Amino acid sequence: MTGMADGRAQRIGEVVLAVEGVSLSFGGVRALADVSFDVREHEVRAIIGPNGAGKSSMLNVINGVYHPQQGTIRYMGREYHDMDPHEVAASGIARTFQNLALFKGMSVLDNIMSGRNLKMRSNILLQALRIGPALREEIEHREVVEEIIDFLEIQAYRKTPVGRLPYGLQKRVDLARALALEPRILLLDEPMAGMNMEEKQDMCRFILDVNDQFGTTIVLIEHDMSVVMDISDRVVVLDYGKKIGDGSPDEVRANQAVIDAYLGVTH
Amino acid sequence: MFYRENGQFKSTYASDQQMLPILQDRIFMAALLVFAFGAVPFVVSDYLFLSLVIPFLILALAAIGLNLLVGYCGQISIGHAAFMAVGAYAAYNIALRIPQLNFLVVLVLAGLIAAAVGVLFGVPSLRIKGLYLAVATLAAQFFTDWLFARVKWFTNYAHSGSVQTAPIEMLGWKIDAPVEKYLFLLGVLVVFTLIAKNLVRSHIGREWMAMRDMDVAAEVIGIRPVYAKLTAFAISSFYCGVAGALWGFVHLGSWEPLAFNLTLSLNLLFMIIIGGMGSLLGSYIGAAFIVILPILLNQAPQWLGMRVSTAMTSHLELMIFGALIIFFLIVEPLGLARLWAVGKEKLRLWPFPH
Amino acid sequence: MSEDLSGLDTFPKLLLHHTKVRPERPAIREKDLGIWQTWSWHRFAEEVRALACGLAAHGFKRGDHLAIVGDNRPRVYAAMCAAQCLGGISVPLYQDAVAGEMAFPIQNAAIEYAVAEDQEQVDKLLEILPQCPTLAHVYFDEPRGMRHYDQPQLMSCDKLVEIGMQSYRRDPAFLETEIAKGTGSDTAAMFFTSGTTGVAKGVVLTHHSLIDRARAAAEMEGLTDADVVLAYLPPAWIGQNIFSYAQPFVTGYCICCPESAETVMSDMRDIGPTYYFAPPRVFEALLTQVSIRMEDASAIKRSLYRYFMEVARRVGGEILDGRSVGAMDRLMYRLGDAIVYGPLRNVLGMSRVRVAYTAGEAIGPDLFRFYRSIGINLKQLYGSTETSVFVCVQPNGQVKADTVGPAVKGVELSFTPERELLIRSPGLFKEYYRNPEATLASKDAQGWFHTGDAGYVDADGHLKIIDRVKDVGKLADGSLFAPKYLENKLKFFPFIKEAVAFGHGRDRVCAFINMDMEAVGNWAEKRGMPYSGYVDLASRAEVYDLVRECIEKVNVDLAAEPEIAGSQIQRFLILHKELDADDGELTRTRKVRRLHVGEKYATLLDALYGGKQVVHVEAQVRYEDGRTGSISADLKIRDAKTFPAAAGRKAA
Amino acid sequence: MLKNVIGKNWPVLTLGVALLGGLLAPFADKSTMPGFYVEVLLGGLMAGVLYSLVALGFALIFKASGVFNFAQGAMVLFAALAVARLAERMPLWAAILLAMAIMVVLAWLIERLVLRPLVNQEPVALLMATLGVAYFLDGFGQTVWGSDIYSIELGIAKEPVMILAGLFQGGILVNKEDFVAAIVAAALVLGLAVFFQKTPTGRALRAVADDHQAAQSIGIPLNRIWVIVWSVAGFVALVAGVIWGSKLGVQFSLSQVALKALPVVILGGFTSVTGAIVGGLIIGVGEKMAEVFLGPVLVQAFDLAGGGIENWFAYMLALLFLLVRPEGLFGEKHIDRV
Repeated sequence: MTGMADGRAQRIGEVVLAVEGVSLSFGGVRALADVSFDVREHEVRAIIGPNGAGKSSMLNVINGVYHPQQGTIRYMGREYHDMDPHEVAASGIARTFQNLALFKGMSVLDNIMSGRNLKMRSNILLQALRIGPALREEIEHREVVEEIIDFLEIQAYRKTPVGRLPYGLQKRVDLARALALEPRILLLDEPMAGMNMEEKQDMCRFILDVNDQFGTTIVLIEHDMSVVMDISDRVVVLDYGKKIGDGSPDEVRANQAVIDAYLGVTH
Repeated sequence: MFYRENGQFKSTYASDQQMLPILQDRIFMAALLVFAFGAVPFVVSDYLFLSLVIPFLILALAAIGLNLLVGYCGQISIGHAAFMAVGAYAAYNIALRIPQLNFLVVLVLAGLIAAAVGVLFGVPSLRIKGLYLAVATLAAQFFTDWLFARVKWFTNYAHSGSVQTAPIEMLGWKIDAPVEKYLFLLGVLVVFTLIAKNLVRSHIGREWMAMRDMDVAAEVIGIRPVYAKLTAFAISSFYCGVAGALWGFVHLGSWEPLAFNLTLSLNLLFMIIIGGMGSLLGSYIGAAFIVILPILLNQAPQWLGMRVSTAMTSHLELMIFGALIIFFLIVEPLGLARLWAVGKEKLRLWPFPH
Repeated sequence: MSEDLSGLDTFPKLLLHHTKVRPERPAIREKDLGIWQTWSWHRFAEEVRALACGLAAHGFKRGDHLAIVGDNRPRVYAAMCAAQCLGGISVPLYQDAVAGEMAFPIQNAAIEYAVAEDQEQVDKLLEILPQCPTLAHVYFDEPRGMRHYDQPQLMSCDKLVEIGMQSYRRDPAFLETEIAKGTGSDTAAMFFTSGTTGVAKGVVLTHHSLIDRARAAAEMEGLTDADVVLAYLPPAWIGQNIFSYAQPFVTGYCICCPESAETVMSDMRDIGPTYYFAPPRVFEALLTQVSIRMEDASAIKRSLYRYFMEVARRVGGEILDGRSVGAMDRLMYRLGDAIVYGPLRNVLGMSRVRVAYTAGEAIGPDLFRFYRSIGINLKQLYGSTETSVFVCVQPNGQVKADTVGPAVKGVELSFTPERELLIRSPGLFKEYYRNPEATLASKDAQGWFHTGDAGYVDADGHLKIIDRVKDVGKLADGSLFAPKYLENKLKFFPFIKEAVAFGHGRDRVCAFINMDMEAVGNWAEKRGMPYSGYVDLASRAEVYDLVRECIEKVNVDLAAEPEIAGSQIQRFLILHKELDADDGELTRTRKVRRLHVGEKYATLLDALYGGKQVVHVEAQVRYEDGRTGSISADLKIRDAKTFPAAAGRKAA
Repeated sequence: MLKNVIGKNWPVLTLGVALLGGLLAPFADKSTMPGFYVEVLLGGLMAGVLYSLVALGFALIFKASGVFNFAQGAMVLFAALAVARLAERMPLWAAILLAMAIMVVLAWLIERLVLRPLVNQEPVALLMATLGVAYFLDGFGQTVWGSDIYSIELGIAKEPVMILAGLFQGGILVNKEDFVAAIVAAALVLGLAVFFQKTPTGRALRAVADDHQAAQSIGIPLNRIWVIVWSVAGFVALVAGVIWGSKLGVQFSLSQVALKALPVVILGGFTSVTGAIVGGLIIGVGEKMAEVFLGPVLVQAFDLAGGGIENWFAYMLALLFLLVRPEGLFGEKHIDRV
């Protein structure tokens, strides 16, 4: 494990994503208040905080589901404003969801394949006749997807409808679908929520492997500190929409504000 | 039970992704086609062709069209007869104004025009969902109803408002006899079914289903809602347009403005509910069901030796349709096609239950 | 077999032969990335060549040993052949063995080179590195997770292949000449038998012995390169090795490697092997599954199933053996085949099986008949690592549930006065590696191998095995006591997974029983019997009664065989945990280590004979995830009814 | 200040302007007599009130059970038929009471047999279920009550009366019955509005509408609420049925009337009672205006076979409206949660 951490530490690079003074509110309700932090290439960046701290809102802002009233997001130097989710995805940011957002009506394979659509080019006519490029494309992307299936060890469920899978596995499929985008940055929304210890360990392993083998930058949300601390390089702490801490796991652990925020928060 | 899958392993993705991966299914499908093309023409009477088979084939096509939109892309439409109407009148006018054009070309053009109109009425789907969209599509229904009833140009100034089509002739083949009509329609249907099947198992199909199952997630993985929804509308309307043209030219021959009214739209909807949302097979089953049921209701009393007024049968029909819709939505939301699929699974696992 | 293989006296030579005769025929298929990736003989040979050249470049030379630890993978088999190309010896090790168990073979043969499938295996090898200083090269196939390993001994197979290709380009002739140097009398492989006694021995087998036996059996069954085998058991076990290495090399047929352990069943359904091998426990597990799944079937299905299985039980075997049965029966069987047996074979993945073998231990007669009755040509064979497997095989048409068939061509059988079976055959092993006394003890001057099995040849020349000679003991009153024989009879009941019988030198026979969690659990649920877990269920009075009935049935049979009527089981208890290879209670091939168990559970044994009704037990258990915990329980002890010996009839 | 007011509400404003324009447009043509104009306006308002009535039925049910009740029209027809046929055997008031009872039973049956089994299905499924209900009711109603054209006699003189003769020359012709009907309808609409805002049941209802689970958790019996709502919807349908019936005669086409109410709820916003009312008036007036003033123009321009634009005008209006303000005039915006 430490060996791996070192392996990562050497490769951490420049800032790729910077959130600057983002504020977001629904009607009267304030979800985020002037939040700023940055994410460096190849690092594992955690956003933690008690339930309702605005973590998910933060992700939704980053990948364009919500548009903040104030503040900007700078991605690879370029500032983006009111980008729609699919544009964000196209620019190399993928994500998973807290409460599974898989495509219930499709098989595991199709769910992951759908993550490849951005890279599929053949036009409708070719698809309709399923000839030449369209057919080749289907096969090429199938190959990529199979690599991912192999990577996340879900071979046995390839053709099962996702609805029939146990929760833990569905989480894995969700991750697989995100990986299919070959993202530069991967946003994980409570990847370990509702998992048993063993599943959590597996998920940690997968997250580290992704970061390690594909060099993917990872931003993950958790409300349960314990898991996050040993896999992330830097941690942002939100509470009631405000940033109350930012730094290495140890610094954050020591941070009084954080401790207070977490007092009484059950795990 | 009939399945013997040992040794049917796939060593290439192409073979793994083929339409019917299981040998026994391929055999069955082949037999079915041979039967449909080879045997049916000799065994079925002209009456049955005209009253049952031909309407079934055309409605199946329309149902497939609607299913692509509602069942696969999850965009509800209560006004799809409108696009059939567009197709029918487009074909009528094209054939009328450019007589020398091959009918197949006319069909395609009619479909394209319907597709264009479909996209137009699909635009609201970008802002609104579910119920609101239902109303938007109703607008299409009422508008086209009015358009073709009132704008004389479309009906070539026929004072009755109803239009007459010349029998179809292409490449010297005069499609006149019921059997010929049947074979022609069957050919068209097979091709269009194949195309639909290809679409739904290509990435466009996956984009539609993604939209249907979880639109936010779909957009987050990079699917463009505009593209996904409008293509669905376009292709769906294209299918209905073609179906409409066929309905007019092959089935009706001549029709009044209200031949494509709300009732037809609702019937299409019922076909895919009863047959099965998101299933091409379901479109067929549903169409068959909707075509056969009224005829059964008309015949049944006589078999039972009862005297029932036509009014009564039409009321019964309404009631039974209504009851069935509710029944299916409650008991098997995925329709008869689902039952078929389950049965097939059971046969594959036979003698085991699961 | 049509083609002429004379002069092809080593596996590498056979490989070259196939690359000439059938370069594009499949040699190995592996379910990987969702499809069956296929290696033609040509491609397989290239892989072997690259690996061999690579090994040579790293100094691997004639007589060196190559340890191979991994599941069934093309590379694993390629590695075996690569070692043999260089005149080396492949030493496959059990991939499910714990690190400690790997130390002995490596030390014993002072092994320098090892091929490991993946991170898991590499970790084990690294763990024992301190005890095995000789181990200098470890090549891993699957790079996943290996990125941060920096031990000098490690190298990926891909790298090795690369190196091999380079040195091959430098000197293309090298390997050909190396292969040419090999002769049949060279050692081909070494298999470590965990041995029921516990001390592992390295069984040295030559190319000739393996090839000769593989060919004899292949000819007998008429195997061709059109046959297909599913390789799903440990390659380190001679049983799997002969079917997935020796015989394909002789006949050129294709072996298929499943995607993963949990997909074996579906992969088997995909592939539909034509030639199948499994130890009885596998067939047993399958049958248990079948009956359990049928339980949930609709009433109509169940009655259909019951009816036609009855028909099959009556005439299925005869029809398979080609004996004549009534037209009506034949018709009914046809019908049954269409709606029950056929589909059943299909879901079991056995539609295409021409020949299925079982061996390793005795198989329950009912179990055996079941498979034959539904049209699967299941046969028993007798053999061991020391004999390159094939000693006796039941020929088509003369299959009996209680024998293992007549001797295969080239094999001589003989018996000692103590009924110990002696074997002389071209397939006999050369020696136990660096263990002359053991070799001497089991292989005498005349070249007879002392099997240690007690048995006899029946009227039709079929061999029948009763038990291990050393286990055949005597009760205090001097009457014969054959524990294995009892245990097998017990294990034939679905509710009993394992049984350990004691009685040697004692006044009566007692037994430990291991219930079958799946079957008994199901039985309990059917009765709406709540239970918290294994220990709880095992201690239920109902379960005890269930087991007692089984035991008493056995006692009835035993009573009918005067010679061992005295061995009727009088007292028993149900163990609080499953006997487990990891706890040293079973061998890797899941044979009970009776002595070890006896010592480990001495207190229980004393209680049994001490006439106690209850005994308290504290025990260490090792969970799947490696953690150990202790469980304590009060085990009941029950008596079973025994029956007066029926006089007259001769013992079977 | 002003700027961001506009910024927020520009769609509504533009629409308002458009409507105003539409209202004033006729005066572009000098020949338009103010008297006639007002007459048309009033006619529109009266029709509008009736639309509101049916729309209210939609809004109620949608608010309380999230169901888009396509069967509203069928209920109108059913109720009208019931009253018409019963009135042949008994005094009108009795017939109406009895019909009301029947509608309650109907509501109960629908809740029991359709809604409960389909609870927390997605809206589209429920919509289709109500389609089924609509079909069933149409068939059932005509089977039970017969399928000819029947009439309901409210005992109000049908002859037109002249009002405001002083104000406009030629005065304004109003059908007395329409007038009464409009009054009744208006009263009913107001009554319901009050019922929702003030009575406990009304409040419970709104609670259910806002959040089913929450409502249940504080002990509001969902199923009973639904029965109530559907009964109220039935009642509304009854009134609408009687009024329309007495006006146009009771016949199958009545069930189509409800289709007119769909654009109304779109315009007003599904969940808003006020919306239903205002929307109804807008549609009513707009439609009449279009029919009377726009229709001829179109016929002229494109040489149509007759006008009849009222068949789609409402829908097109709603459709355009959807594009600028999907949540309708008074409906609340919803946020996608992920």
